[in-house]
Amino acid sequence: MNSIAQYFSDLFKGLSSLWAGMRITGKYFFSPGAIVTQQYPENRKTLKMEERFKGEVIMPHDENNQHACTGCGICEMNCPNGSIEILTDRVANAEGKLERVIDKHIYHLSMCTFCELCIKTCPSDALAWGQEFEHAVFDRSKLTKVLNQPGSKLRKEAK
Amino acid sequence: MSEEIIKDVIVGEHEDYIINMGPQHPSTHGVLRLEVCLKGETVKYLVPHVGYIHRGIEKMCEANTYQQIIHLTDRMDYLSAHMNNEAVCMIVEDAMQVEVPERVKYIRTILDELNRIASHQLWWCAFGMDLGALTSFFYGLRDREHILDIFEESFGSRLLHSFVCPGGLMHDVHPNFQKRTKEFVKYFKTKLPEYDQLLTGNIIFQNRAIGIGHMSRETAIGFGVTGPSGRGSNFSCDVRKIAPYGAYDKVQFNEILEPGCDVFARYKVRMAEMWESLSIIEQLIDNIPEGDYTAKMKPIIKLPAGEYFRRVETARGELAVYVVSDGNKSPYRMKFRTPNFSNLFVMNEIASGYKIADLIAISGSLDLVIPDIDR
Amino acid sequence: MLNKEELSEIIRKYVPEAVFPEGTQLLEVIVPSEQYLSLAEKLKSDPALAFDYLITQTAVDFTTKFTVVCHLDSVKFRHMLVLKSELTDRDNPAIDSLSGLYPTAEFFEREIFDLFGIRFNNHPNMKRLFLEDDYGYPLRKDFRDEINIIER
Amino acid sequence: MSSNIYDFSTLTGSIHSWLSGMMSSGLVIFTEMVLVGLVFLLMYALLGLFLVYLERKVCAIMQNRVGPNRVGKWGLLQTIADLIKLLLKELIPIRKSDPLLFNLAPFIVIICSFLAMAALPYAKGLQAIDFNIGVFYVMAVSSLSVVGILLAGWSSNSKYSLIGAMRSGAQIVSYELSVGLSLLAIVVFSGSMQLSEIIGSQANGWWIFKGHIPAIISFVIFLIASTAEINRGPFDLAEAESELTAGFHTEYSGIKFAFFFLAEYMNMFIVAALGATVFLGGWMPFHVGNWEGFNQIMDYIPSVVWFFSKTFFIILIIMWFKWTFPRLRIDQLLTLEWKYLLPISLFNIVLIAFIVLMGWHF
Repeated sequence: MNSIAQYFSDLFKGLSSLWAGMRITGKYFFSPGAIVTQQYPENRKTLKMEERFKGEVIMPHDENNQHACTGCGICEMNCPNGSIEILTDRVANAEGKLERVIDKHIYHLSMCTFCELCIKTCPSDALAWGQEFEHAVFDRSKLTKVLNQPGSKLRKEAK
Repeated sequence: MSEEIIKDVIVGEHEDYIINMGPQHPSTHGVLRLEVCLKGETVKYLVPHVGYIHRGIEKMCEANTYQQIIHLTDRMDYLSAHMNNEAVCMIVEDAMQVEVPERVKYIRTILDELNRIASHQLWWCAFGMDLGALTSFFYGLRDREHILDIFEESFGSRLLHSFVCPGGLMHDVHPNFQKRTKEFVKYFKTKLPEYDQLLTGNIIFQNRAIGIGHMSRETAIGFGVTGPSGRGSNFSCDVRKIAPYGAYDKVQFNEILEPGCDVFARYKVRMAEMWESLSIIEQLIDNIPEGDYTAKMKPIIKLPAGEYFRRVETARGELAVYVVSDGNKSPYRMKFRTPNFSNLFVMNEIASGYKIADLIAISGSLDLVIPDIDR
Repeated sequence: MLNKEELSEIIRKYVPEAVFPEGTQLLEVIVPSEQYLSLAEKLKSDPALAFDYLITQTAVDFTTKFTVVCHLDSVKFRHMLVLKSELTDRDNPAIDSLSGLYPTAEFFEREIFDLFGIRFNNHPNMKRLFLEDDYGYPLRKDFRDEINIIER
Repeated sequence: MSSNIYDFSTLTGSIHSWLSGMMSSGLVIFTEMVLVGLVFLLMYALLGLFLVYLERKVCAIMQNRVGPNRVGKWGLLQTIADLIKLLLKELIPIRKSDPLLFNLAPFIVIICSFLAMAALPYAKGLQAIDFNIGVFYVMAVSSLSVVGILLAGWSSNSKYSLIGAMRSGAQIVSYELSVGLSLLAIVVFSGSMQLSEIIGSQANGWWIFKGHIPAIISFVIFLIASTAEINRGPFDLAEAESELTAGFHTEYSGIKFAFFFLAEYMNMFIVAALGATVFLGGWMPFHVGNWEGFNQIMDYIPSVVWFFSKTFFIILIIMWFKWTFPRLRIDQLLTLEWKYLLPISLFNIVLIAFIVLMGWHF
C-alpha cells in the first residue's frame, strides 16, 4: 500500500515540477517583455558604441590635419604581435636641424589583439581607440591601415 | 586507464563500437575529440584527444614582456579572462613587492565575481542545452548580456578584456560602474529563481542528473579536479578561502561544498556559487575606497631572478602560475596549471559505465573550456 | 600544518642527500632522480605530511640540465612543497613516473614528454599529448622552427 | 445536429455532377483523384511550411527572442526561402551507404505521413475517404514511418545514424501502445472507429467533457505518447542533436533532408488533428447543453475554423513541451512508457468499459 502511495506521490510531484517549468516559458509566451535582441542593420543610425569601445586603433587628427605622433617607436616596441610598423623620415626644421617625423604609421588590424598596450604606453597620447567595428572586408590587405593622414604634420606645442 | 584497454586501442583488435565525438560535435563545446567506446548505448571507456588548438602560449610567454603576457592569458580560459589576467598580475606584484592600492583590490574582486557569474551563466545555458532544454540557453545568454554590457562600458570589450595590468588597472572603472552593477545584482536576483523553476526542480532534469557521473572525493583529489566540479565531490579546494587574495579576506562568504559527488551536486554548487558571488558583490560595491587605480610601476618590468608560484580561483577551478625568472624582462619559463586540463582527464574515470546521453551530461557538468586545456 | 623547518626536517630524515635552496617563496627540495619516486611515495603516505594533491607538475630547461618540478599540496594540512629533481642527460632524459601515486600526473607527464622530451619510466601511456609525433620538443631552449615561429 | 453548419459535401457533390456531365464515369473518378491529390499536395506543402514558421516563431517568443523577421513581413516567407535553399543544395551520395535504401527512406517517411492525411475530416463533409476503421487506419499508417527511419539509420552506414534509428525504433514501438490505448478509450465511448461517427457522437459535447476523468486522463496520455511517437522534444532521442549530432538523418542533405524535416512537422499535424477529432470534437462547434442561443452563435463559425483552431491548440501544447523540457534518456523514456503510461492507460480502459457498461456517461 505504501509503495502505491509512493508511486502516485512521485507521479504528482513529477507533474507539478513539469508544470513549474511550463509556467516560466508560458509566462514569456504571453508577456514577451523586453526582447534584448538588437535589430542591427536597421539601427545603424542610432547605434552608439561605448566611449571606451575597442574597435580599432586610430590616430586622432585635429582640424589643422595635425597629430601628436613623434615617431618614437614605443608603441611598435610594446606591441606583442607586431601589428604596428613605423616608417620614419628625417626632415630639416626651421632652424636647420634634422628632426624625426613619421612617414607612415602602419597598423595591421588583422594582427591586432586589442591589448591596449600601444595606447597606454604612448608618451604623447597620439593613439586612441576608434569606435568603428564593421571591419569585414573581402581582401585581407585592406586591413592594413596607415594611421596618419596624408599631408598631416606633428602638432607643435605652444611654448 | 588499465593496461588491456590501451593494448586494445593500439592493436585495434576490438570488436567495440567506437564513435568519435568531436572535434566538431555540438556538445563538446570546442575542438575536443572524445574517442568513445560503446557497448550498446553504454560507454565502456573513452579516450580524450586534445591539442586541436594548441597555440603554445607557454612558449610565446618566453618571448614577451610581462605586460604583453597578460593579453595572452585571456585566450586560455576565455570565460574567466579577468581571473587569468589577475593571476599573472599578482605574481608580478608579488615578485616586485609592489603594494597594490585598496581600491584596485576591491575592483578586481568585484570584477572576479562578475566574471564568475557570467561564466556560470554561460555554463548553465550550455548545460541545459546539452540536456536538450534549449530555452535555458537563451535565458542564460539574455542575463549574461547585462554583465557583458557592464564590461563593455568599463573595459571596451566584452569577453577578452585585458583590463588588469601589473600594479593595478589599465583605467579607472567607468563612473556608471557602481550604479549598473547594483542594477544588475537586483535584476539577477529576480531571474535566478526562474532558473531553478525551469531546470533545477524539473523531474526530467533531476532524473538525468542525480546519481550520474559519480566522482568520489579521492578521485577528485587524485585527478586534481578543482573548482565547482571538485567541490561537488566535497573536496574543499576554494583558493579564495585557502589563500585569500584581493579583497576576499574582507568579505563574508561560504565555500559551497556538496557531498553528492554526481552531476547534480556539481550543478548545485554552481547555482549556489552564483548566489554567493552576488552577495560578495553586494558587500563590496558600496565600499570601494577612493584612491589611485594603479600603483607606481616602472615601464620595464624585470622580475628578480627566482621562482614564483601563485594560485587563483577561476570560474572552473584552480589556476596556478609558475614563473622561473632569470632577471630579464621576459620570463625564463612560464607554466600555467589550468583547471580544465585536470578536469578533462577525469572523464574516463567517471563516465565509464554510464549511457551515452549521460556522457554529455557529465562533460557538461565539468564545464570544460577547450582552449584552456590546450593553451 | 607544518612550517618549512618541520617539513624539511622530516624530508631530510627520508632522503639525507636532499638539498633545500634558501630564500624561496615556498619550501623547495631537490632530490636525485633515483630517489624522486620513493620520496614522493613517502610524502603521500606519511600521515604527518599527507601530500595527496598534486597541483601541477612541469619541467624547466636550464640548458645544462632539466629540472622536473612538482607542486604538492596537502588537502588536510594545507602545507605546500615543491619537489624538484634534476636531469643532466640531455639526449635521453628519463625519470620515474608519479602516475601510480597521482592519477593526474599521467597527463602532466605526457605534456612534459610532449614539450620537453623527458621520458617517464613505468608510465602507462607515454605518447605525445598535443603535437604530432615528429614536431620536436618546443619548450627546450635550443628548439628552432623557422617556419612557424617568427623571432623579432 | 444543427442544420446551419455549412456542409462541404454540397460543394464536392456539385463538382462531381459538373464533371459527370462532361466525361465518362471512369474519367470522372480519375480526374477527381488527380484533383484531390493536387489539393492534398498543395495543402501538405503549405501546412508544412507554415508549421515550420510557427515553430520558429513560437519558440522565439518563449525564449525572449524575435525569431525570423527578415524575409517578408514578420519573416513569413522565411520558410519558403529555406525550402528554395534546400531544393538547390547538392544531394551528397555517401560512398559506403546502401544507395537503394538510402534514397528510399525519405520517401517512405513522407508517404506514410501523406497517407494519414487522407482520412482526416477537415470540415463537415470534407474528408477524402471515410473509412469505417478510420482511427485504426491513421494510427497504422503513421506508425509505418518508423520503417523509413530505421532504413535511413541503417543505410547511411554512419554510427550516429544507427544509434538514432535504433532508439527511434524502440521508442515508436513502445509508445504506439499508449497512443492506441488512449484512442481506444474514446472508441469505447463512441462505439465506432469511423472518424465521422466519432465526431457525430460529440454533437452534444466533446468527449473530453462528456467522458468524466478517464477521458481527461487518456487525453493527457495521448498528448505525451503522441509527442514521443513523432520524435519531438522532450522525446527527440532519435535526433538528439547534442548527443548524436542529428541522429538518423545525419548523412542526408538537400531535399532528402527536407523530406524528413517536413514529415516530422506533418506528423505533428496529423497527431494533433487526430487528437482534436477524437477528444475535442473535430469540426464540431462548442455546444453547451441546451443554451440554444449560444449554440446558434457557435454554429456560425465555419467548421473548418473549428477544426484548425483545435488542431493548432494541440500543436501549440506540443511545442510548449518541446521548448520547456530537457530530453529524456533512453532508459527513462522506456521506463516512462512501461511503468507509468501503459499501466495507467490499461486501468483507464477498464474504467471506461465499466462506465460505458453502466451507462454513466452523458
